[in-house]
Amino acid sequence: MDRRIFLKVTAVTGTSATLASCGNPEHAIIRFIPEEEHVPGVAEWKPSLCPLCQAGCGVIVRVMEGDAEVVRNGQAGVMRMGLAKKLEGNPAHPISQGKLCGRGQAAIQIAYHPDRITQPLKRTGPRGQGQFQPVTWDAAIAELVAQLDGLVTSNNQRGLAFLKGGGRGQRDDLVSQFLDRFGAPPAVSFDLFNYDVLRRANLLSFGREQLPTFDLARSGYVVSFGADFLGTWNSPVAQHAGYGQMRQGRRGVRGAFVQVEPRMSQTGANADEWVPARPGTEGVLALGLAHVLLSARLRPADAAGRAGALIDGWNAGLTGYTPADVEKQTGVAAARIERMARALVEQPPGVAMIGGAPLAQTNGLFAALAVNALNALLGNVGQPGGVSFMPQIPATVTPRRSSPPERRTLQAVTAAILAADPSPVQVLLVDSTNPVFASPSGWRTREALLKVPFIASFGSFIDETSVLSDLILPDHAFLESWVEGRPESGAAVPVATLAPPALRPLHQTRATPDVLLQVASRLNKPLDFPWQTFDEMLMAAFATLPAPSADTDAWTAAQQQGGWWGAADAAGQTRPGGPAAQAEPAGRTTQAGGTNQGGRPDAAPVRALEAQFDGEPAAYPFHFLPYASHAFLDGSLAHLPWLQELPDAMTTAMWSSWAEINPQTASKLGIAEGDVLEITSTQGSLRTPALLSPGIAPDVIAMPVGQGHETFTRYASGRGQNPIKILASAAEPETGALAWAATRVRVTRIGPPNGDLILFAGEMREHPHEHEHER
Amino acid sequence: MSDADRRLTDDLLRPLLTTSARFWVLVAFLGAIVATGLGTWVYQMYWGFGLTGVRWPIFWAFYVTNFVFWIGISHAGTLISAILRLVNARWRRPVTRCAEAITVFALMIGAMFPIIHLGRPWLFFWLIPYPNQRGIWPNFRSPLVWDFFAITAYLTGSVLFLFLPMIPDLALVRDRTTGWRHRCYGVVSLGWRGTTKQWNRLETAMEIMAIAILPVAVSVHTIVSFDFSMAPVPGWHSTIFGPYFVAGAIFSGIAALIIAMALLRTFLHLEEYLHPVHFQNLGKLLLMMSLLWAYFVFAERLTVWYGNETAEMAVFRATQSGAFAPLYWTMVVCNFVIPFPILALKKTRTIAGCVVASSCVLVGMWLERFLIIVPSLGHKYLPYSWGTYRPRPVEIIITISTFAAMSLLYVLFAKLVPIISVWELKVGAHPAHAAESVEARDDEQALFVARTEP
Amino acid sequence: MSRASRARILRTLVGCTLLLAVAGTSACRPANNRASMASVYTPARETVGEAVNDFFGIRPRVTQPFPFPHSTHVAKKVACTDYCHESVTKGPVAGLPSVKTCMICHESIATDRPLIQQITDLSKRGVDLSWQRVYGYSAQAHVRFNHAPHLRAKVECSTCHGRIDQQTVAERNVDMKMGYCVDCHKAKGASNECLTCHF
Amino acid sequence: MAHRWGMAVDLDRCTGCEACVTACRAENNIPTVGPDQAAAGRAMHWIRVERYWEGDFPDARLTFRPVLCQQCDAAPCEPVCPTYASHHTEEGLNAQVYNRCIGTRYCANACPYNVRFFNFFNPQWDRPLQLQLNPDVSVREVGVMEKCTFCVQRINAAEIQATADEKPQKDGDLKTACAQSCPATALVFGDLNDPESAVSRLSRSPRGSQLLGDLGTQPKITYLARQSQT
Repeated sequence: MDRRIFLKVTAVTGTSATLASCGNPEHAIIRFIPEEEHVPGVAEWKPSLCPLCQAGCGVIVRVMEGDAEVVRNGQAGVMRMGLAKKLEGNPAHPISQGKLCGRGQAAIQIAYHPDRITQPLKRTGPRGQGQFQPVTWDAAIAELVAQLDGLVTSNNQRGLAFLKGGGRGQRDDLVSQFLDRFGAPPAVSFDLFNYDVLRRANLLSFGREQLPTFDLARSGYVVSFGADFLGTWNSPVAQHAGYGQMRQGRRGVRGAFVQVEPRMSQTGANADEWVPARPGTEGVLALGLAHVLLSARLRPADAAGRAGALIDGWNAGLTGYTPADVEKQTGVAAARIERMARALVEQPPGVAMIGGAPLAQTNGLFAALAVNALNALLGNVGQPGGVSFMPQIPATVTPRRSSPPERRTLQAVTAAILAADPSPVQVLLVDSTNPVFASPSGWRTREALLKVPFIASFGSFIDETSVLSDLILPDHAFLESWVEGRPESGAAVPVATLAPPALRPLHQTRATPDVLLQVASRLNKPLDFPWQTFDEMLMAAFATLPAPSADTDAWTAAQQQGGWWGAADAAGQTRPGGPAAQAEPAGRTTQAGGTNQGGRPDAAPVRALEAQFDGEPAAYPFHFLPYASHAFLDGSLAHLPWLQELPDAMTTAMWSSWAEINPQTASKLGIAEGDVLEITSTQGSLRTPALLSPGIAPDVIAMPVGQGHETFTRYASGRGQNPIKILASAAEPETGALAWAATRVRVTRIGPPNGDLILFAGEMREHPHEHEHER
Repeated sequence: MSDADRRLTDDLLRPLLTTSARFWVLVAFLGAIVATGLGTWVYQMYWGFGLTGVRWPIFWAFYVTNFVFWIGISHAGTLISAILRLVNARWRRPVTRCAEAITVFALMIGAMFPIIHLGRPWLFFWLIPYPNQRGIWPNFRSPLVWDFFAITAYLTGSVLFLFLPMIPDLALVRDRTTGWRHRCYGVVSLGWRGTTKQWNRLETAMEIMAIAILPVAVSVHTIVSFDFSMAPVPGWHSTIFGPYFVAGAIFSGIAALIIAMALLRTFLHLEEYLHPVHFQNLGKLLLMMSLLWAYFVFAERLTVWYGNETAEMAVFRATQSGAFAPLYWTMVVCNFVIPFPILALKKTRTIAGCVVASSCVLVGMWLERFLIIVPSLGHKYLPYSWGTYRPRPVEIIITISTFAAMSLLYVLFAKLVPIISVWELKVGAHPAHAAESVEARDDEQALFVARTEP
Repeated sequence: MSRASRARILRTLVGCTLLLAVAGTSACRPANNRASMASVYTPARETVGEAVNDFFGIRPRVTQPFPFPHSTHVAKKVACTDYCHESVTKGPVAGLPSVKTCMICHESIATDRPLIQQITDLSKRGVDLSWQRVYGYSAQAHVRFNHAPHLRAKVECSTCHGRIDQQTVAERNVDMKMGYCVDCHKAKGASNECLTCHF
Repeated sequence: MAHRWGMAVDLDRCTGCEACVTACRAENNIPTVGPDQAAAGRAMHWIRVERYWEGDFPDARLTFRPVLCQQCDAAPCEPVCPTYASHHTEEGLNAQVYNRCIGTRYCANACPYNVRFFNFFNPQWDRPLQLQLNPDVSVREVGVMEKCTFCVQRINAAEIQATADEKPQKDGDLKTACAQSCPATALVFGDLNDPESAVSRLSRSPRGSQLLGDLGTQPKITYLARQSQT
């Protein structure tokens, strides 16, 4: 936005200014009779669920009366209605415990976003041009129904594909049932920063295909391998609460914490020790620690049990993982390894966690298994201060297929589409995911989607994926719809978050689950669902849960307090339910996903694998480390102005993207702060400002994911660069998960600062002069 | 009335009575610039203060620099002419009025800047204590309120000090004009008839004013310096600021005066009345102030460096060797390195030499004020919040237009009032001065001799 | 150059300067005369005129969309807090009734009157009356008035709202200048700290 | 007894997550200024998380420090304001009265913490984002200063409530938006006049110190030092 435009809008003002101030009558605007009663000036708090990440924090919404511009039966006007003013953590919720991260609080801007899609849209221009025309809901649904009926008549039910984000709960359950009943293959879920590898590892090691929960509040010594657990990883808010307790919550005890990662993350900045190990060697380091414990007889080898048995050479005492050997591979001093290992047992309870980049290597699964084995060896699984698995509520109200659904990665699907002609996928439904932006160019997702004859999107915004669709059926904002979630980690008790709509819809949107149910009923061969609307389904689901008290039932109680959860035990402390503690605490709990009922796949011991990187070290001397942006995660939040203007915790950058580079390296390459760099991988190149940071290894270039959108609202479009584009499409072989940290790059200086890097802070050091002296 | 007197009167009243086209061109040119400045200010008020380069954490910059600068310039006149009057330095006579005019106009311009720099200028009157239904008064603890009083007092004083000795000359013009001019000058000359009584009254009044204005003048710039030294900002919070600012003010004031005189001399053909002697003497004054300034800067810098206090040193480095170093050393060169030799050597202390030196000093002193304000604000205690500043067009335009305004006011003044006090030159026009008049004539002649000798 | 032409030039110059100066003072608040259903919300004034009015405390006359007779209702023993302004007892704001509220009574009462029929018709169409605030403050006064404490302090409604039983549509018959509030606060020993009302 | 609102910031708990920054923005109607203005140094953050690097790779270390208005008892911003827009209340808050502010920006210069921000232009919200604005808080206009108010709207509301139901406020009932949101409970807000309140107890901690305390500003915010393992 150049200054002229800026000035223009600065001066322009709206009617609300008038409404607020002296009353001159505004004849122009019609005022509708309010549909609900509110006491003006008095706030009401309603429960809801934060939709932004899989953590599933329960929130409360501050609702106050206000004037909103709405459209009622085709006429624009003003109406007095309850409006959401602020999001806070739900104090009663076991995961958020009354707290909420910055992203979660910014989620309120989704509901009020100026670029929200306000009504169904039908494509008019060529695909990707973003030319749409509004259509009525009936027309839109009719069109989608026609497409599906078409598949049925041509007896090609498997030609329907459903692409969704990660997530668990009734909504996803409804989708899978829809596909199941229709006869389509199960939904493909795509999420750049997914947890597939970790879930798989936990399944193998502990029989729980689930994210781990950490009882940090009572931990003594935490070693985190790349897990940004205070930023974006797993269940940040719950982990924050634990962290605060761990540091200063106990008299005389202060939990220690070591972060192993080549680029200091915001989490790493809080660590007592930062260990920049070589990328891809985290598993080796974990086994190095285990080796010390074993060789020093600090823990018996068999304590690791099955998790240990999975590691090749475990019972032999992990010969070949002596500190000396490990130092060679990881670059971490042998003495340091010794010290860390001893601390793990001397400052009990010691616990290790792994996440983020280490799992996004070609040897990610091995690393995860190694850390699992280390935890098992430390005997902290399911124990206070250790790692555990949150008891799960069955995520379904109808019996699932007997056979576990086959897993399909997006990569596989796009490959299939591009391979066959005509495309095996005839109708594609996309819900809350943006693979065109968040998948490496090697997958050619865009070309694949362009080959699909009909795409319908449920998105609320025109993004790189929905812009390709033929039909857009905009979903409600989460505050306007029934929300339900079944978090898999972050608390000690089973949790099912539930909330009715907190506000009336502002626009002509419809809740996607309701739309699916409508479509299901309007098909020539209706998929006979037992429910008309999503809330009926939720009611049925919650009917199966035990009532918290005699005078109420789970359903009504859940709506009031924002969800259903098993009681914490008498001590009031939330003891994590480990594998041992399956049956407790409250009601029916069972293992996650239902994919591994009872049995567990017996896996052969895995051998340490060398991490494979794309690109010759000679030609591409640097490891390229894209990381989940503190503000935007995988880029799905880049459209929120609050988050755009939030100074990045480490760099204080706003409205920017940048590449972090070690100062020594920079001076070698003649690069100064803000200089424009060209970062080139085998897949392509991008240009972005350099940001010199002492917190990154000399052979690593790090870049936050999230910016670089082509089309994603006025705030994100054309802003910054998207590092995913230059990632190689390497994958972790077992799970097929994208190894997004397995790319090498080269860096060249293109020119002086071009003003793209906007920093809030002036200086990076408290005593800049003294620092210059030291150097 | 002697021929000398008549010639003198004719010479000095010529500019008033005959107007060349060149005058109108000049007025139009300057007027245009001033108008642009005013327009820019309106533009800035309309859109918001954000049009300037001011930013977090540097909330004062060009406008406050100009404020201090112009208030400084204002110390030329009144102070100088008052002192010279009191010590009865005869060579002062042709100088005083140009000097006092500078004071008044510089004050008027300087006093505008606190308003221009406000976020909401239309509310500036809240600085004025007046009874109101809210029952709220200005905060008398605030140096800005002190400023308000100091400047109003000084302005009133200077206007009187300028006006009093003008009365006889205005009367003179009245008698030489006809029509509407006659009437106007009649009004402003307050019915001066040149009776002994009036002469005595005038003399007394001027004596009183001369004495009264000195403390005011000193206090004004001390208070301006308090705007800075009262705030706990590294580089500002210094006890030396009072005298430092006063010295700087007189320094820049004399420089301005020299330039003004030189211009008048050439444009109004007053060679006979503004002699090299005057420049010589003012040059000596300027030299002294230059030394004084250098001393103050040295003392101030040395203590900071020796004290080696973290925050202070950050500012010190920024100015001495950091981003502001080029400006800083330019300042030193302009305020000392160049003027000192020129003014020290009798050979170079010519009119031209003095003008060169003065021009440098004006530049240097403007920079000095800028370097006091901006680097300090940019380097306060928490380095996270450090910042830097670049001026934007609105600030530059408004700054330039104030110089035009100064010139415009001066040109118009010279047009309407004899810029050199006629009656003071032809002392003896009334009995009270008979005695002095002889000497006066003498040194007048002495000067003629001095000038005619090669 | 003739005397006349000189005078002209002089006049023009003086004119321009004055003009700019006047413009300067009149553009009191940044505002804009392009009044339109704008795409941005800002506290800026719509027009320079509005800004000037606000600066001098000149309030545009409030014209209500409907000639509601307070007097009649008060005479009919309808208390202010019964339905129309009931929020005043619950929260900081008295609240302005919607047509719904009218219909509570006028479903049955006085249904034959033309005005009542207008109301009924509105409620059928789902359209509400957009009442204009009579006691609204200029947004830039940053005043936050909370009724509850004043009611607790036994301040009569009439103190600020006048003899409403003698008015049809409410008139602003107390000039709500800051002095008015301050005096009362002084008299009642209430806090005159700025933050009590301005935040 | 009058309240004396204060805060304790435990730097050993603070993780630099910046939940407080967004919470403050949401509660106090702080506008986003957009990239151009942000680049021009006009971004507004009533609370910011300062980060300072120490040392170099591989021994680089980074510390976070949330900085907001310190609500000084001897506040440099107060005496310099010519109109009392910035002044001290009975409860010891550093008030900023927008309608009284004429925009000299002197207070911002005098503030050693640089926690005061100026409205260089009229703030703006692309519709309908303005529907989020908190009706309990003013929307500031061009030309006025603003800063952290310790969520005075919450303080006033709580006081009115307390008098209404005639019972004193309990410690912990009243929280500023930042303290409420802090996931690690690093920010603790409360009444310093109540010796038993959490904030009072923390303020007495041996780890406690005040930011730039040696300037004699007497801040009401106590920073508890981050501890290190070695």
